[in-house]
Amino acid sequence: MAEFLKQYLAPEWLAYAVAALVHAALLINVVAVGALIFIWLERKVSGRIQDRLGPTRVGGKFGWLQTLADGLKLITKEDLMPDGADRMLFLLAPYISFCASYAAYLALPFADGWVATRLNVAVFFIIAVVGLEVFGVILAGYASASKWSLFGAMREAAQVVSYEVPLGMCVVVPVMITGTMDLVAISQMQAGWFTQWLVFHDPFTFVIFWVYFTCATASVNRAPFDLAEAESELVAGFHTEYSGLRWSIFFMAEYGSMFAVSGLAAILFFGGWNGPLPVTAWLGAAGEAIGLDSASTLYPLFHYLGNFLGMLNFVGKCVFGVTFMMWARWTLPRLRIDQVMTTCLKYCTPIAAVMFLGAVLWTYFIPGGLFIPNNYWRVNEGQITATPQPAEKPAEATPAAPAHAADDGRPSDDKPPRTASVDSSASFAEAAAGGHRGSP
Amino acid sequence: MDPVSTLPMLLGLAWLIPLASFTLIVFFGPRMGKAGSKAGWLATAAIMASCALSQVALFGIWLPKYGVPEAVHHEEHAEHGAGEHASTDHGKSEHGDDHAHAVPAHVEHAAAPAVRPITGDWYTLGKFGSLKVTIGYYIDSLTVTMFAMVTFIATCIHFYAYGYMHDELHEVVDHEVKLANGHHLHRPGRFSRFFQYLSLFCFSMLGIVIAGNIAMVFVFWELVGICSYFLIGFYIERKSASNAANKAFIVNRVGDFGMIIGLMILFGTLGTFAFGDIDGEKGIFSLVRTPENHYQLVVPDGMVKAAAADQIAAGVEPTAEQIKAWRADVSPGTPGRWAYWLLVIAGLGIFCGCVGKSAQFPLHVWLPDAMEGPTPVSALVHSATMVAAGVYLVGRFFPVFTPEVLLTIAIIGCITLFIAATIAITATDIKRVLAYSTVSQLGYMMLALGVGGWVAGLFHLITHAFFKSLLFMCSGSVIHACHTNEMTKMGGLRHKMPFTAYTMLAGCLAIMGAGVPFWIGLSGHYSKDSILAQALNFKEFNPQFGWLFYIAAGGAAITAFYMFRLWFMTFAGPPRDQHIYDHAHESPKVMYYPLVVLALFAVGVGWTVFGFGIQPLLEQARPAGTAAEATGVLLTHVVHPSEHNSHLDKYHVPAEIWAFGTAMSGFLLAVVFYGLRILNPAEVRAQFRPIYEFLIHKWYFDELYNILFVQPTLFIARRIAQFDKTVIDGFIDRLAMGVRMISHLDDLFDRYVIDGLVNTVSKWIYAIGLWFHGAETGRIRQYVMFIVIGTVTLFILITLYQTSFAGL
Amino acid sequence: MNPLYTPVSVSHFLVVGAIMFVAGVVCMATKRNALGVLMGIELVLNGANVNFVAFGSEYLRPGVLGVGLDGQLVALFVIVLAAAEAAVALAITLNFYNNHSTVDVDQADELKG
Amino acid sequence: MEALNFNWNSVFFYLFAAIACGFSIAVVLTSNIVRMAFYLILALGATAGLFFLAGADFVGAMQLMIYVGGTLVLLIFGVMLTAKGPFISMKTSAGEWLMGAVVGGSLLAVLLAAATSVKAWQTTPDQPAQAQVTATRLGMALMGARVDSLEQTNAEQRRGMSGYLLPFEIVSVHLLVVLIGSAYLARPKKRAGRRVVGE
Repeated sequence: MAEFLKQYLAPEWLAYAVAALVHAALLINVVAVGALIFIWLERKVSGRIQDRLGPTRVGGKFGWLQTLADGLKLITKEDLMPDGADRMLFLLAPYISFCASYAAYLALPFADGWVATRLNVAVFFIIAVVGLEVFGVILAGYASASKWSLFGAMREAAQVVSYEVPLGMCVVVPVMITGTMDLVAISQMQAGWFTQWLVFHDPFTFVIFWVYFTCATASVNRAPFDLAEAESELVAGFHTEYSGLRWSIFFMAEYGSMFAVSGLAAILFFGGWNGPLPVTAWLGAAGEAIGLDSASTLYPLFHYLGNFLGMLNFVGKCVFGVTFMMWARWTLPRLRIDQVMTTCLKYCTPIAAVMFLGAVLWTYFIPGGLFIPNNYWRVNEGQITATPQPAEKPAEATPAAPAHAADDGRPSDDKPPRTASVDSSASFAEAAAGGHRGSP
Repeated sequence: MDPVSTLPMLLGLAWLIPLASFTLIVFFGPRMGKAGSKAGWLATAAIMASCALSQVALFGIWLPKYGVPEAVHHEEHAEHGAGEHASTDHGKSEHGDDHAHAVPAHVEHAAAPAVRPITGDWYTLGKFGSLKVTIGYYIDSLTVTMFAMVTFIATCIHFYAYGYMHDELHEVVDHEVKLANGHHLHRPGRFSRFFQYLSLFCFSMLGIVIAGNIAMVFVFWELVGICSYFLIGFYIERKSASNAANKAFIVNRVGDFGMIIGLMILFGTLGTFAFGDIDGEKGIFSLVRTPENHYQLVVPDGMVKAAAADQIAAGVEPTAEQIKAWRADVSPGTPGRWAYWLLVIAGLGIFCGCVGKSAQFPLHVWLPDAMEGPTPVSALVHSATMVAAGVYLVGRFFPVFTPEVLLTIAIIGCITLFIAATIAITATDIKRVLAYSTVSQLGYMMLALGVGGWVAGLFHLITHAFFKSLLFMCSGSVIHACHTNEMTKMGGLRHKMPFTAYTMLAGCLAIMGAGVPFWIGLSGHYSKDSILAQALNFKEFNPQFGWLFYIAAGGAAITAFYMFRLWFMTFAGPPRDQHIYDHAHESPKVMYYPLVVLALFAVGVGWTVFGFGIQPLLEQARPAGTAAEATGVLLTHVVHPSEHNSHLDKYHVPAEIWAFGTAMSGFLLAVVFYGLRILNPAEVRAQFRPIYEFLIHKWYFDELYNILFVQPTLFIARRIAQFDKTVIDGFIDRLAMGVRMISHLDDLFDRYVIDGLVNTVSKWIYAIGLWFHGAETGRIRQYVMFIVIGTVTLFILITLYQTSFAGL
Repeated sequence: MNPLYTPVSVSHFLVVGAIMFVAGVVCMATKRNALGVLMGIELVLNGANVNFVAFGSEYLRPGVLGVGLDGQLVALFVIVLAAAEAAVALAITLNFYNNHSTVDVDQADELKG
Repeated sequence: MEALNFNWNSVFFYLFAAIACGFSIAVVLTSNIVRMAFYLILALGATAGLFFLAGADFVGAMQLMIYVGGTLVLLIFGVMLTAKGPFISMKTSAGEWLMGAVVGGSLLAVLLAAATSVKAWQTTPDQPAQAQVTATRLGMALMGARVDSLEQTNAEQRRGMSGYLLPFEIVSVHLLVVLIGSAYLARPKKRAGRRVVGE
């Protein structure tokens, strides 16, 4: 994106700034539009589950404007602030939690290459950022100077912090299998038939997905674990004192992190932007069949279409994840705080640990996946750990390295064999990534 | 039966049996029979066994094997005597110097020992370098006869003692002991203990006789001394008895002191203790009188080397010629003279021991006091055996004695003879009389040996042993009967105690030397005559020593007088104390049977029947070379005639006449005074008061010694004690006081200076500590502040150091 | 030479580290609230971490000169251990609070000498 | 005019540096403990950014996740539990402020002098646009295989580069122990009710 703008904007930094802004704007839309849809979707799903229709009359056929109505209501409401509250913290709290959940999208790849920043430690980054959201909750709870909100905040904090542990462990399994934390790489690895998806890689990963999903719902305070704003006890939990727009920001933050978490699930377990059928591969193959090689002018268009299709796949999976959460919310009863804690410490963590062990042993003994391993695994049988590491220096580096090694007598054999062979898509992504080093 | 192997075993056994009985009685004495009666029986059985063995040794083995060369001895003797006499022209000087050169052959033949003594070692106690301390034996006819005599007499005395000591079987009330609370002493009987000491004494006496080397002699010499101490001190509670025992032991020790000196000289120079040659090594006798120079007494090489030690370079062994040259040159100041003097002193040393033991002149004071012991003791120990040991030793050591030493022995013997005889006249205690008579008879023996009469001396020893023990036992039975020693309370006891009386009479006759001059006499007659003969012989050769003979003859008279004085006072005349006379009774059979036996022996032991007698037997044991004539080197004028000369009628006849005359005069005097009581001894006593006083106080010897020795030592002892008390104790007390004072000072110093110092220092430190911990406020923030300040200052210091010192 | 143009160097990072370090120390020294002290400690640790990372980063001090990966690794361990330390410190503070019902550091001076 | 293009790295460095230093000083200045906590969070978040800028992605992420996400949450818990009434903002006396300022100032002076004095640290060599540094080498180092030591030419330094497997194990055990310990320490006392001041 940045190079593209550089040609038009004189100062380089301006170009980068604008590029960053564009990225941010896109992501904001994803979050905002997502929130809107999800609120509506939530009402519909809960209705259907409770054998009622849900909003129908507001705006059009299925009451799809209901969220807009809510939004207007919230905007018009007066933003109250309890007098005992700590003004600054009270105001800042919602923005902190929103920023935290929004920051997660930084490293979330919607399609091959369509990622804000291709972080090498993307998975790790997302989990860290999701962890930050708890600050907003705590500050809100504290700042509103009321016992209920404080209790709500404390419970929320305890729950999120403790669920980070099993969450971390579940995330580690796919990372361990693919060998890298770079989400784009993970998704690329799952290209091909849906059997490539990691969830079907081995039985352990399958179970790990379900554990991941429970922890994810708990860490975003959804459904069975939503003690923070348990109406029956704590009125609205930490955001009881909030009203109006601030309250809606909290909600956007919540739906944002839900989307992010399910997105992560989609990438780690359901192959990211790769659909069940390797449609893009087929299209690519078909294109080459009819003489459409990468040099031709149409190639970027097709490439773009492929990615768009991928993005659709990804968003579909995310939405499916979110609906699943909503579905769980309106079916399962709310857990007590100690039950929440026990599920986390006595069920999730042990299961995650065992599954992790199983996954490790599995990948060690049976490098290939459960079903038909695609060529990718076979190629890399030997070097599970070796990531499609872009050589330090572009291609010409490899010949230099041996020479380099030779001249100072360093035995070359102890250097791990660098996998020069990367498939075409990786090189393209890497080229793109190389360019944006400057930006955060 | 080869004597060389059997004799030592036989005599050894005879010697050890008393030891066995001693040890048994020591351990089981009191439990043997009622109050130890069986102990007496055991001791007697032991001594009888050893007596039997000795008799077997003498009659069964020695005589058949060696027999008595009676015939050879006589004619050769006569011819030799004449020849010898003619050749000596009394040229003393030339005689002196050529005696070393070859002596006529016939003399040499006579000198050769008739029978070679049996010597050997039973057990080697220890080898200290060249010194071999062994238990060995030196057996010749003298040993065998002594064994026979000692064991026989001991047996008789054991029987006698069994009777005499019977009142020791039960509780004894000792009247002569007055306790602090005035009562008499009541003590349990000590019957077994008496026989225990007797066995020990027999063992040690036989030990002396059979001893093969001086060391063993010396050991048993001491043992005998101890036994006499025990026996004299049998009634230990009596003050007089314990004093007597001590006196006896100490006086003996004085004598032994001299003996040790002699011993050491002999060992130092000759390097060996043994008498005879034992498995190749030369004994003392063969070193002193080597066959090469015809058994003449020659200063041995050892002594010459010792004397010339200063001239011998260290480590260089002087050649034989050099030694011969040294020995020859006897002028004053030369090694030869020193060597001769060494030999003389060795002889004198050994003689000192004998003086002590046989109660000769200077050391005779203990024997009369030794009468405190029970009479069997006196009979056995202080008449026959122990006192005889001294004479026996002189006889055994005869070859080592030089003429000078023999002369001194003779003089000492003569003096003792005279003193003892004179004191015996005035003694009233029956045992005292006999004691002094023993001393004087010992003097006779010493005189005989001194004048060269080797056989005469020892013959008198044996005969004297028999009749003196007889006399003692008779006096014992008299005392047993009258319960008192004082003759002034006795009288006319012959009716009451016929056996004792008449056996005593036999003893008195024997000791007087009664007998028909040229025909027959009791045992004393022969021995005393041979002594007088030898004395006469000696007078002939050394006229200046004629007084020896005259005193000897006088002594014989006095002996006869006091013996019969004794006899008449006790047995003849009216009883002086009626009470005692009434109670007097004959001793039991067990006591007077030995008396009878001994009486028979006292009469017959002197005879030489069919060539067998004591004299020829002793003649066999004469040491090689002592028969020859010898003249002194230092006192060149002294010539010792050969003993065989005395058998010549020239000396034999006058001696007999003298002997008979003196004896008769003494006897008649006694008859006059005490027998028929014509003269009254009291008048004589009054007339010669000073002499009587002088004699009754035993020549004031006790007082003399008391003044000479006892008082000075006590005085010195007191002075030393006083010195010790005042000076040394004083010094030490002051020292202690000083130490206490110092410690006090030290304590003060310690308490104030050191403690003070330490306390103040600790106070300061405590103060500093207090001051410091003020800084510790407990506030964490200040600690952080201090840390930071610390780091900052550190930074600054290091940078300063880096920049300024290190130099950029 | 507008600083915004010139590349950032190690000493910039060191300055930031120093400032944070000093802020942490001063916070420890002055805050009377136990948790204030804890926060001071966190700041100090982070100051140190900045330095470590600065020396360990590839860009600021390439290869040879720099500390290489060690810097980052040490930073990692510091972070982990800081977490452990914070946990313990918090436990102690809470205990102290329970026992003395005050968090004021100055009152915890039982160990006064 | 030469290409007036910002060195984005520096730009963001100054941004994050400003935030970090500003908020750490803010932590010192405020007396309200909750504000302090909040400023601390921001400061540490900024340092995470600094780590990213210095190329230490993994460390930055760790910082965010563990430090800010974990430790500070604990801290906030602590603040919440104890921040009651008078303890929220305890004034420190002026004297101590002065003392702190003086000491802090001197320490700062010393450190800045040290930081800026070394010439070698002041210039950053312009290195070619390098490929993205991945966390792999870091992970390998943790596992004990120092991959980067292969490029290290200086034998001496190469020998100095050691694997971090053992420390990794030790730290994990240490964390376990600490967490159990602190959980035990802070367990609710049975007789909480009767806890009297100074008991």
